[in-house]
Amino acid sequence: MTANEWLPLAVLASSLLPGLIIFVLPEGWIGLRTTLNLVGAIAKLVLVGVLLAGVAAGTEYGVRLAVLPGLDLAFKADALGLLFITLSAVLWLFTTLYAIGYLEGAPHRSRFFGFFSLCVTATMGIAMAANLFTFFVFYELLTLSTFPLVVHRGTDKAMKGGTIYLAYTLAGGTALLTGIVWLHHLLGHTEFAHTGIAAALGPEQAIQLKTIFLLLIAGVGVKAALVPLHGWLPQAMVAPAPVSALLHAVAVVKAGAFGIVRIVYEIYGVEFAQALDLLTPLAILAAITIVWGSFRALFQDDLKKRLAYSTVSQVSYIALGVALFGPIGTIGGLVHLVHQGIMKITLFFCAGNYAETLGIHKVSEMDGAGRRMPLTTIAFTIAALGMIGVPATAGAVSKAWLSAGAAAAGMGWAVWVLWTSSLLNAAYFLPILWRVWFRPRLLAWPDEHIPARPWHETAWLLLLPPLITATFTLAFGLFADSPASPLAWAKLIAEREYRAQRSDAPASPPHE
Amino acid sequence: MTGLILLPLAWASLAFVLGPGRGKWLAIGGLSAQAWLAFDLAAKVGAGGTALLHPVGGWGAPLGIDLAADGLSAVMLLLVQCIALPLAIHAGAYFKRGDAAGAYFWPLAGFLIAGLNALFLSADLFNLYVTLELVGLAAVGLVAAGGGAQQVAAALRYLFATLVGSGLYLLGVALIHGAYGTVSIAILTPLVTSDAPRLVWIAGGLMLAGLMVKTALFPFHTWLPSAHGNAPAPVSALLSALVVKASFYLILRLWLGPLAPLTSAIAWLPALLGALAILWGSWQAIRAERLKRLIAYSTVAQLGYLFLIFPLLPGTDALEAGIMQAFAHGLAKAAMFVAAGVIIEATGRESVMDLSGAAGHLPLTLFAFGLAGMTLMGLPPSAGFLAKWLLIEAALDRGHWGLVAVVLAGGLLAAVYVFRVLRQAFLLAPADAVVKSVPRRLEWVAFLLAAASVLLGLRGVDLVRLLGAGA
Amino acid sequence: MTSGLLFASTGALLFALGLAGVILIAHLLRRILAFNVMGSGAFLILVGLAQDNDIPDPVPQAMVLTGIVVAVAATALALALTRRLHALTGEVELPRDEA
Amino acid sequence: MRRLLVGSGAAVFAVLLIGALLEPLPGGIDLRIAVASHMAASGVEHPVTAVLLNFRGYDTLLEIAVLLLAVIVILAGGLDPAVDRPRAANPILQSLARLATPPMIVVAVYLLWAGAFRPGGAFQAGAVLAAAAVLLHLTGLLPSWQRPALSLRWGMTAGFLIFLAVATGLLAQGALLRYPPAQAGLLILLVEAGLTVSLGLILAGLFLFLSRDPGDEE
Repeated sequence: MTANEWLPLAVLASSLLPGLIIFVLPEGWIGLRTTLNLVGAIAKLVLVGVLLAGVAAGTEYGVRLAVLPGLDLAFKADALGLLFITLSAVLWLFTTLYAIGYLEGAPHRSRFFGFFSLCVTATMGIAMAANLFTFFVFYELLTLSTFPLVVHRGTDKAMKGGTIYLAYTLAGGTALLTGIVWLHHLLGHTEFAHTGIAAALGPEQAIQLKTIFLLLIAGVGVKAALVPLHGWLPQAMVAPAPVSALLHAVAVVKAGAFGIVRIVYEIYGVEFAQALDLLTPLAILAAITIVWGSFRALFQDDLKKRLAYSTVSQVSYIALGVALFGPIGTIGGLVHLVHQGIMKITLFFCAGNYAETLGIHKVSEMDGAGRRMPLTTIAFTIAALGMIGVPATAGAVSKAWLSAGAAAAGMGWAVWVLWTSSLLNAAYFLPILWRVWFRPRLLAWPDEHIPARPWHETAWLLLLPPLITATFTLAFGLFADSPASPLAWAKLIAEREYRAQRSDAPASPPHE
Repeated sequence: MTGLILLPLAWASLAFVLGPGRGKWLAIGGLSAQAWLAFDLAAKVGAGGTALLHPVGGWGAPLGIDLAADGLSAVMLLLVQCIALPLAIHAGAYFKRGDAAGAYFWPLAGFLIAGLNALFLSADLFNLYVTLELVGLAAVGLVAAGGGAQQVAAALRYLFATLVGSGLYLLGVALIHGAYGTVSIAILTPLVTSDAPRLVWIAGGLMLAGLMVKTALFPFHTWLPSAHGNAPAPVSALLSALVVKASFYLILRLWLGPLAPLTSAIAWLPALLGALAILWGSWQAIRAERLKRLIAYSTVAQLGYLFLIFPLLPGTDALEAGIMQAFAHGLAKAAMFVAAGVIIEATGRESVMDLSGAAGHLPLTLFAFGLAGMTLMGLPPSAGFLAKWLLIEAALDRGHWGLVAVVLAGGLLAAVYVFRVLRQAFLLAPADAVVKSVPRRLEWVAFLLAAASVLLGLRGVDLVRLLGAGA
Repeated sequence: MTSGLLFASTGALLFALGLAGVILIAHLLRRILAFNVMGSGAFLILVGLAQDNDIPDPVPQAMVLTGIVVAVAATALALALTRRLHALTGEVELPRDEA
Repeated sequence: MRRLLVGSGAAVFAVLLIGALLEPLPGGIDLRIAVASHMAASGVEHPVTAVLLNFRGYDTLLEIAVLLLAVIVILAGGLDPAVDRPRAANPILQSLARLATPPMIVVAVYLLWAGAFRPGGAFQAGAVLAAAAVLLHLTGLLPSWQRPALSLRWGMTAGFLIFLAVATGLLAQGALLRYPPAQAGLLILLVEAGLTVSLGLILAGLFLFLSRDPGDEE
């Protein structure tokens, strides 16, 4: 086995093995558990760094394992996958740090961190899947490994949220499976390829291909929280804050959005999808989701619920970017995959901090929190402004490219959708900022756990992760033109995608 | 290959001689040797690509009895030994000294396993009847062992079902013998044609019906929930994982062998019953009050999948789907019953509603239950998922969308009853809960079996290859 | 009709009778008897069908002997369990299965 | 309603089956010739015994396993806890039973020996032995069996173990239970002798383990 083959497996193993060991660790072995978590997370970052350098230089990483005759579990680390891998690996490190601080003294931590690691392993598998079959395997693993995290608190409310989450995701998984087997039945394989593979079937199968597309998008759309499949996301906010971060930024909704990207670009091929008239309906669905999510967010008093509806809206920016035919829209969608993750994780970290430190769960309780917790609130502010799309933040970059993409694709209405959404974003974030910074505190905090001390507004492990991710939010906005920015990488992917389209090189099926 | 029959017969009878409660190490030693023999046989069959034949007594059919091992037999033998060995280790820790239920566990289990191995190797319809009875009576004995009224009643119900099943089968064999003068499968296969006399059709119907009763196919399943739901955990595991698969195997043998020319007309009947079994069994599992009864009804549902393949036979992936399902379900259900046994032993409660907090006290066991549940739901990367995949592909191949819908619905229903348990277990424990400590070995066996059912999903290709050998 | 066919037809009647009995009769002792009637029917068919002239065929006869022994074992087992049930509950019929 | 349904179903089944039985059948394989031609190599002279212990001896091996299994199941099911009360001894019956026992043993030995060339054999011989034991028990001379002692367990299993050992040993001949024609007679007699004793004990056990008064609690 060459290095190019085992590197993808090593990326999986760097979270799988620590996770499995953590499961069997006794609850009290905190030191070893923390060490394992961090060693795994850092090892993964190093491995991802190696992969990034390699892929930028044009190296191909891949490995496959036959599961059934004609059916392979196949991995590849390509530019698109690495975008997602890097995001998840980096955010995983911060979320782990945050979770260690957040769960200090809580019960069942071995179980929590075990599933946490499995969850990230599944995400890595999704990112590196080289065919739809492999994608599905890890997609379902992600469902299963997040369920125990969602219901971690073991309360009736947690259980209700968890059950709704399961009902949606398992039903979505069933639709996805149906689509995949059907496609596999028609094509004999489901390998991802730059120009897509569905075009090989020809126009007489158009109806079948459209039905399959519907099934596939319904399947991944559940996790991506496309309206009307988004119902689970606001319910799942009963989970502990690090899990919400995981659901909203690192793994789950991202997996769905990433699935949409893979399906449109590498199964159908963006030109063939356009020819089948699939892109416009997808764009409309994304647009509805964007507006509806933002609209619903306006009326939520529960902070995490408001953030959840915000996610519903923001993740569909990615879907919208994908559905805009042309490289500029692609770049906008892909870069938002990263930017949304960075910003939303900051917001959830901060929401967790308010809840853990002061017992604040509702927007109406936030008056004056900025003076009590200035650093947290600065991070929250940066991320919220980023969500609105204020210049110099990462969000502005995404929105600029998406708008340009919409214009280039001749879909002027999409630009209006983006503007409407930005206005709504402002409408539900700015009141919060107003409350925290400018309204005076009149009552006592609902439940103050951590007493205020100068420069120690809350535990450091809770404070550092949002500060760092908020810094990223600014950096990705200010230095978007740097070659190390997510934007540069998204351009690389788009360039490779559309160059392959132009050269008309047929994708070769794998079993020949 | 004879070792697989002789060894368990020997250790079973010696365990009886040794006396009540004894024979554990004899059994574990014997089963280890059997496991090695089964792998060796699988390697030989796989390498040779042809069936191995052993004429008992050196006479050869039709005068004598032939033993034959092809890929299908080899897979089933592997299944038996791979499940029986860990279960024996589990049972060794489960039954305490002086435990009435365990006093004769070893000889009974030995005869059961001998019967199963003999069944999977036999190529003679009458000899198969004797092996069926050996398996059936041993299974009844295991259910009844040392039990109270509930268990004895369950055993009796099971006994009558299995006797009716083998009675129907025997009558079929008698009619076949009357028509052709032989009971050798190999000789019969070319003799039976679609213009066979009516007697042969009746015989075929009787044999299949009898075996369906024994496999607990809906609506003949009524005996199963009480038998599997009342027996001690290692026994339930053996019965659900292996015993019902034996009669299914025989149906498959007949269907693909001598009865092949007669079955095309009725191929939809088993599939229809299988579909009803999936729906009804799942529904009952969703409603069941006791944990073990829930698992037992899940067996009813999971057996339904096995019968969905019949309209797809002979076709690509259909046989593979059935056997993959049999294998996956065997491992997973054994794991699940063992896990349930651990939970019940630890908490002293049997009801699903009383599981609250189990996830906190018995994380490994619950993890095993979850993994086994993955296989039952057909979620990747488990072997149950591969079975589902193969089944859907085979159904699409024939354009049978109805079967696809049943398979998918069954998976979702399974999710409902599996998560019904997991959800309850994740709830916070009531303050007055008392939990006994249980030997770790019990927990590990459940985990290993469950993990095997999942990991097999990554090596499905080996199983499919072996299955193709000598067919 | 040869004597063999007469045996076989009688066997068919007995089998059907026994089968109906096993399904319908609640009293366990009588149900066990019905099972034996059913078994005898199968044995009669096995021997009768093979007996198309006066020289008996030893193979089905041997099979029947084997079958009888198995039936004896099963009957003993059924009786033992019935006795056990009677000792535990005082009933000679199966209780209703739990829902 | 159920009665009517099952009853008419059974009747229809019987009619169908008899109708099918009356149809002419194609000539099947006739094994009588094969049996006859291999009699010389079978080691016995009676064809049914030849089939039972040689041609299809494997069936018989498993059949003995089933019988042994039945005893084990009965033991496993749990014996009634009630005390065994001595039956009212009837001196006339007792002396009759005492008188009958030796001839019954002789008959059993004869049946065993006769099995080689005429109807008879181990099962019949064992059944006579068991009948003798039951007779003794019913007249109060032999108490019911409380629990199987080691010697009794050996006794019930020995026949099967001998059979199994012979079957396994003959693997050296190339196949399970492949009797070399020269020693076939002797080996079969050895197996049958072992089986007679064990079957006698097993069949007696089926009765004597169960034959207890369930006490007064009812």
